[in-house]
Amino acid sequence: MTVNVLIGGAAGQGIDTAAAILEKILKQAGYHVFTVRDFMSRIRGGHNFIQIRFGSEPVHSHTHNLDLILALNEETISLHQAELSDNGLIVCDSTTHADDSRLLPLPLNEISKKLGNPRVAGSVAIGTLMALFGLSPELANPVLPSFLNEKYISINQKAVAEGYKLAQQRWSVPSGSCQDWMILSGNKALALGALAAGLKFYAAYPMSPSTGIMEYLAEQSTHCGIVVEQAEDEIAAINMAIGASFAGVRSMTGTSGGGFSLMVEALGLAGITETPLVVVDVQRPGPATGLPTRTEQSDLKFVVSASQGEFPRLVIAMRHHQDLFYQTIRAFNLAERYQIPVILLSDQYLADASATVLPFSLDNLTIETPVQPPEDISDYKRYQITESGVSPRVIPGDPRFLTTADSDEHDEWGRITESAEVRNQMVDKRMRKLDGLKRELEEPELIGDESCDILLVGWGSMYGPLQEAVATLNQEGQHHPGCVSALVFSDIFPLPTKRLTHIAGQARLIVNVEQNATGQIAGLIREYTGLACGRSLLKYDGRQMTGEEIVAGIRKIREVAYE
Amino acid sequence: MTVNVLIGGAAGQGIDTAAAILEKILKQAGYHVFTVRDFMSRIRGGHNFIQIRFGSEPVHSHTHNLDLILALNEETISLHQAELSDNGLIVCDSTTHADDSRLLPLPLNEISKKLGNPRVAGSVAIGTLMALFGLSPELANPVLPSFLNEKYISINQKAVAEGYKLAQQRWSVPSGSCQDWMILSGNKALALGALAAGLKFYAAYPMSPSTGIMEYLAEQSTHCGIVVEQAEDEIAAINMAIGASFAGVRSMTGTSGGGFSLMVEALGLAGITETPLVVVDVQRPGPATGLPTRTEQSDLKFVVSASQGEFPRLVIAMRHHQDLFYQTIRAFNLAERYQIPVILLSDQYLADASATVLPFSLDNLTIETPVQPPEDISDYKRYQITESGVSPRVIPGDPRFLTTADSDEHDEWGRITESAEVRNQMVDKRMRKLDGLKRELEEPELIGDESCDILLVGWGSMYGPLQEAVATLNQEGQHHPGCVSALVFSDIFPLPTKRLTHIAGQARLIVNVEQNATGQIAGLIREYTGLACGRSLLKYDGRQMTGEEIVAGIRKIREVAYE
Amino acid sequence: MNDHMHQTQSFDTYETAWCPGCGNFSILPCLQKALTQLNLDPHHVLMVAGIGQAAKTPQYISANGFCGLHGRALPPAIAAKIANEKLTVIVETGEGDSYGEGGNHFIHNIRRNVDITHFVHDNQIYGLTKGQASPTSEIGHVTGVQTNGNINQPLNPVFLALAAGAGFVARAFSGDQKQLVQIMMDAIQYPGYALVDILQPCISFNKVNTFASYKDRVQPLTDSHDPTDFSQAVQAATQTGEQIPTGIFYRVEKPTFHTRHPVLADHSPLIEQTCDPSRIKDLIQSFV
Amino acid sequence: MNDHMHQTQSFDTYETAWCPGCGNFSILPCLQKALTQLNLDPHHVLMVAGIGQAAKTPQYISANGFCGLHGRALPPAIAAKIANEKLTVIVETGEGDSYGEGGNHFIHNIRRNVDITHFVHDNQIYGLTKGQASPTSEIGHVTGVQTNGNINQPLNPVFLALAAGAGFVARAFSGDQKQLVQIMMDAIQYPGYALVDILQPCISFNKVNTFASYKDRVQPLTDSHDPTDFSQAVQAATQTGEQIPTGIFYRVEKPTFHTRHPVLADHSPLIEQTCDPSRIKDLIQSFV
Ligand SMILES: Cc1ncc(C[n+]2csc(CCOP(=O)(O)OP(=O)(O)O)c2C)c(N)n1
Ligand SMILES: Cc1ncc(C[n+]2csc(CCOP(=O)(O)OP(=O)(O)O)c2C)c(N)n1
Ligand code: SF4
Ligand code: SF4
Ligand SMILES: [Mg+2]
Ligand SMILES: [Mg+2]
Repeated sequence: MTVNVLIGGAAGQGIDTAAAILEKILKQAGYHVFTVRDFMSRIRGGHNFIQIRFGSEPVHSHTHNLDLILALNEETISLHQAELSDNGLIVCDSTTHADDSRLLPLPLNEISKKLGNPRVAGSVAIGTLMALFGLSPELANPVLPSFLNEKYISINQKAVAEGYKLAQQRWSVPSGSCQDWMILSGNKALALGALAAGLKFYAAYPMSPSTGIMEYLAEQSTHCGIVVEQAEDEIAAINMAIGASFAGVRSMTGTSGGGFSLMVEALGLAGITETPLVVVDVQRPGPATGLPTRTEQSDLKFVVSASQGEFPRLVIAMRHHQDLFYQTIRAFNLAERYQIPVILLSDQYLADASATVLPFSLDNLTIETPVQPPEDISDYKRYQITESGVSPRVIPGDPRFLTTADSDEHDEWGRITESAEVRNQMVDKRMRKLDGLKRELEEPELIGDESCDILLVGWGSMYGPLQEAVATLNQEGQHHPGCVSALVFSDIFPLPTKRLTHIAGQARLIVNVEQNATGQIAGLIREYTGLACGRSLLKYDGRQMTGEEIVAGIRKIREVAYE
Repeated sequence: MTVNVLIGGAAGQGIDTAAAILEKILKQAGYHVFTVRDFMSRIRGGHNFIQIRFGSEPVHSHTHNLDLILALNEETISLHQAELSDNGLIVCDSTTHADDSRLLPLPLNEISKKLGNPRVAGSVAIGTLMALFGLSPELANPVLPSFLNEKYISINQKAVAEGYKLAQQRWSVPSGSCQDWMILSGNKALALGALAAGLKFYAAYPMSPSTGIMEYLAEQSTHCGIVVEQAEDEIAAINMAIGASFAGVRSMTGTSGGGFSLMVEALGLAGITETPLVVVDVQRPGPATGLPTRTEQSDLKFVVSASQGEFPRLVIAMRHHQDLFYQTIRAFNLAERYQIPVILLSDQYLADASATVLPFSLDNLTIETPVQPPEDISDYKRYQITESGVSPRVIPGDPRFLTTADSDEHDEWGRITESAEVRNQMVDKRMRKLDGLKRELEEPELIGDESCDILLVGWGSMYGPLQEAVATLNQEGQHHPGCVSALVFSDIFPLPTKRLTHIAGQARLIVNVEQNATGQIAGLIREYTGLACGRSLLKYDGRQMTGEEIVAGIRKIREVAYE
Repeated sequence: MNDHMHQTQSFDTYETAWCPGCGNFSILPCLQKALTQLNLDPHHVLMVAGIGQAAKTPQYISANGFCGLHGRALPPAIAAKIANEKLTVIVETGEGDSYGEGGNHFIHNIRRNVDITHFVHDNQIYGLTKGQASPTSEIGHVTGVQTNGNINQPLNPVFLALAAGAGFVARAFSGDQKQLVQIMMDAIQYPGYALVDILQPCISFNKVNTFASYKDRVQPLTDSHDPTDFSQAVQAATQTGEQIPTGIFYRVEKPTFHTRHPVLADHSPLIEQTCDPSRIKDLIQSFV
Repeated sequence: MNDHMHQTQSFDTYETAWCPGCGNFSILPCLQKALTQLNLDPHHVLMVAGIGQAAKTPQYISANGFCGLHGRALPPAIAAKIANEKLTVIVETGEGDSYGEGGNHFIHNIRRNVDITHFVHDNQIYGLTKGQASPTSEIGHVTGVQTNGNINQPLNPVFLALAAGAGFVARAFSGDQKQLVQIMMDAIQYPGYALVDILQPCISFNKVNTFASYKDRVQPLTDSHDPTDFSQAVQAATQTGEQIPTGIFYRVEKPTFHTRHPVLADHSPLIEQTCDPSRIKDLIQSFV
């Protein structure tokens, strides 16, 4: 059982802090939590909302079936009351006008004014919600200090306590066991992964929804001894990251699609100079500026073939908060092992979503270092032709050898060449790195059974909704006609095809489920396996598909296919 | 019968002018001519060469089987003598040292010094070549003035006359009928197409091998009343072109892959603002700086999916000089008709190659103008939802209506929106333009018979070599096992699939023939038709495949397949 | 209700998405006033911007508008003016847009001197992306990214424009509307590229450069300032200390792009010129 | 034959692809001399460039080298210095690269003041692409693209650098090797971003700014020039007319990026710092 809470208000009303406090309290109470954020591209006003869903079992995504609405303005009610279950509640201030029998008007503002600060109304409401969920009021005390300026802590504690008195327990949700888990946003999980991987240099230009990565890294700059530099533009950002990596420190840049567009040329620079590089694209709807604060998965085809010419690259799509941490670490190691650019595809949905996860483990953490030339050689070749395609990488400053990189085609020593023969050798050498890379690709995760009638394929953040959808669809039993499984890709380019072709061989229909308009993974699958997705479920309005939407879509497809 | 002449020397020795004069003389003599240029990325020194091939029948591409070498330095001989036919000739200065029985040492330098200018040695050699080919010496007189500064004309005329005396006729090639045809480079053919299409504004940043387009347009700037502006970078270039187009004049930008990389973001700007735009990418080998003065076809996949988000675009690959003119005109009209960006893919091979073509015709030339809103409407919607997806386009300055464009998602009036409903409508509207566009795609040209055993597929500049290869391969007869046809795409994205699937259905094997390392069109074909290319002929050393290389490759494949 | 910007009769303004109290609210009516007082027709005005809070201005006034990419306001603006010189082209956008992402276009379009006007809402912060340092943020300014304080020297846009060769360079303050309207009118009327850097408080993210701090420090240039004297302009531009001079630092006429360009000077606007097909035929013939 | 740049003992130079007679040939040995006289180790020197004729310099001298993208020399250069301050980082590239395509990095890296040296071979033309106008080409300069003569005002790099806040700004001439070596040494030793704009004849494509025309006009700054006086620097930089002053226009120390950065100041080079895993564990714990 999960409970789904929506907190809505105008930008600037502080719903973000209220949500951050509440989700942490819920986690401290042991619940699994998944929070999604829906912001407008403005600083004040407009309508923003946050949905916090919690329960005793893992929660993978959001849903539109609301149990409780905390409305900081009237618009929140009119926009969302239709999604509220019949026995749901709308918590709002007593002055709120709304025609809904589920309204629970409370003196939130009055209390906060009495306490001496009208801005603590949110905390009053948090107290009320805690009461409604039957949580112990003490749970708030250790949480508040992490989100509030010291001087405001005690007044907010009082506010919570006052709010607690306003209501009685209404829901009783069995507790989970997440007290000792983490709760954090996707952007922070990724940033943490980079730090764990030994990141030393991050250059970026602010761009929603990627800025959170830069902000978190900057916050930890002195704690971890890393340099975070705001570049004058994204071209500078990626070229800086390449320069730092060339000079021997782990480096990364991050942006959204528009900034990635400006990084395209330098991606090829990393390719031809064989400089390890990690680039994050936190996707949002395009084209161009598009919908800056919303979500989409429409950069896949773009990033797999971005930049002139041909060179190996790895693209990893982030499915959930675990990926955001562990795949980021892996990205740094693969970038180093193959001396290639690795692109991490995240999106606004994941970036701004917070989730409860088991504390990240550093136990199996290894950090690869550049392959070195043999000790005894005298003639060091940075771009030595090797069977693996990977050549020794000496860092400038090494007293044994000098090292030269060039964006022009070059010979084994890194000197410019126009020789057709050397050109062939160099292209082949670089491309050979794909052989090794392909061998260590991770196959997509299977949700459901290997044998299924309908195989859903998705990638990245579609993981959570697909997880929910498969569970619902197979309530009717896995092994009846029209039963469903899903494959969700994280390693996505080069496309790992083994598990897909194996399972697809037995399925009657493949349906790609994507947050874009053209069905991009279906195209990749067709190209690299010949398999055709017979149907698609696509969404591109900037709002992430829910499990229920997938369920409804698949039921319709099933009706037609199995009528 | 064709004769194949190579002129070689160091950069700065003037082989370019000599070749330009010679090819024009040959055309004036009635021959079909095809000239290719092989330059190093340096201004002086190194080794450059030009190959002029001519004959009585149309010549579509180059070949490595040389009949005559004009060597302005010794390196030319050592590098190319192996390609010279046994009864070929090496024309060189008397002082040249080389061990080759085919040497024809002549006092080129001595004569030019005697004439008073050591730089006319090339013209002396031209005279000699004219004699060897049995051309009338008068043919040079009308040609020289177009390539030389007035004060040097007469001395060069004398030089040609002197050179003429040095040799006797050796080849007798039946004449063609090209006296009244044009001979021009690919870059100029494209520029001419743009001018014919009504180009008014061209912004670009110099980049080999695209600079010739800008230079020719600049040269004609006052003649045709157009503005050619050198931008500070490629980002500025494309954003200028978009601004000019928005303001109502036909505009274009051009570059090579590296510059295109910087234009990627603005491609999406044209997409979402629905501003007509023509962008030329004259391809060269990548990644990054790569081989700046050489050829490749490795930007196809890049340009078909460049830029974040999704929007319709058209990609046209240039097959030959006719395409460079007529497809450019068509590109402007389709850009206007669908209000989309159109990308023209050329490459260094075509850009620098000169060819004889029938004079371009302006007879069927139409120039589309923006669709206008109905006269009687009062509420003008720039982005009106229409069935075709195309909306009326008013130009700023129109006293009836104001017009607003935004890179953010917008409503029918061009105002920023975050509405999910409007977002869906707008994506759908834009994407609907593809329906119309797809209906007017041109199918690939078929070389050979519809029924074939082996179907070669190529695109763009692979046309000439494929034309030659199919002719040679089918000398053995079209209808025997292993007979070959070729499909060569010009409209390439969206991929026209009708003719391909029709012919492929009957072929035993499809072989993609491309100037790149990864077989890019094979990927597109697989994705959009499911057809797999069983074999590939790929080259990526910066030098264009010849017909013979294709023939050899196909023969090998045939041996294996039909042993 | 006409909320769709089809008002071709007058420069109406529309509902904005700015924060209540933002300095942008003072600038928009000044623009409206300047345009109205200059008797321009809305349909002959093209407002161009990149992306940012200030860059939304073209969405809020009834004129033609083009909001392009972040940092890329100037290239389409000058190209539109080249295409059709009858348009009054005004770029109105943020300082991050103009000097940060768009810095290269800034210096090179000063070189071109196309007759456009460039109003920069300089709030010394990235507003729309929630408060990172901008090219004009002061040393030590703490933000969510500059967590230990900005360590990069701020640009001085007025001085930079002078050094790059601009013929009209001014600074204004959103809080002095009278001066701002006048400078805006002068800038629009100036034949060539005109820069007005407008100090604009961002109440949401810039707690350092507040309305009060500007108000206390801005100081209009006195009558003794001779805007045709380059060295006076440089001196005023490099003035450091408590006072921030405002006004027109420099104004001299220089040949514009249009007057220097053989196809544009003394000709009808490019959009009205047509190339006779016979000229194309000549070119075709030249290759025969 | 050691043609592979593994000479870690001395700054050897290699065969070039430049045109015989090119001004670049005078600059390369000056660089070699400056590096040698400064007693630097080749393996501690990193030469960085973009793309162009001048940008091939790192290919021609035995040191570490990074030739990146056209216009993008500065970003990797400053990042390499941030990564490892033990490296002497020298950017050596063309003026098209530095001020044209790379103009935005130019002004913003002056703001950062990372301790690198920037030598610009300023031949007032795009050499490698065969002779188009560059940001410093003069008005009226006719080229294959500027067929009616360049109409965009040239940039004055020295003045621009001063206006953007550079602490070391110099101009030199490839034909005055003695002065050039000395300026190069001073620039490399200057703690912070140092710009040297080096006038360099391009014999193949620039027939306007020839060796002779430079030779006649360059004029070393006299001893009376005080390089710590900003207004003198501005005055020298804006000097118009027949003479082109050369020398160090301005030299004052300013806090560098490294001295201002909490992670870099008074610490070992970034590349030698390691983050204890316990610190990551702390962060993980902070989310529990
Ligand atoms: C290529 C690209 N990079 C980054 C962004 C994100 N972005 C939007 S506005 C902005 C900064 C705005 O600052 P400024 O120009 O000063 O305007 P303000 O909001 O302060 O008025 C940024 C970084 C973007 N839209 N596109
Ligand atoms: C993105 C990109 N645009 C354009 C080019 C082509 N290009 C190479 S060098 C160059 C200009 C070089 O001029 P400059 O920097 O002054 O160097 P020079 O050759 O004069 O020494 C250009 C435009 C390129 N390599 N990459
Ligand atoms: S964020 Fe700042 S600049 Fe933007 S609208 Fe709000 S106050 Fe104004
Ligand atoms: S083109 Fe000019 S700059 Fe380049 S090498 Fe030749 S002379 Fe030197
Ligand atoms: Mg700002
Ligand atoms: Mg130059």
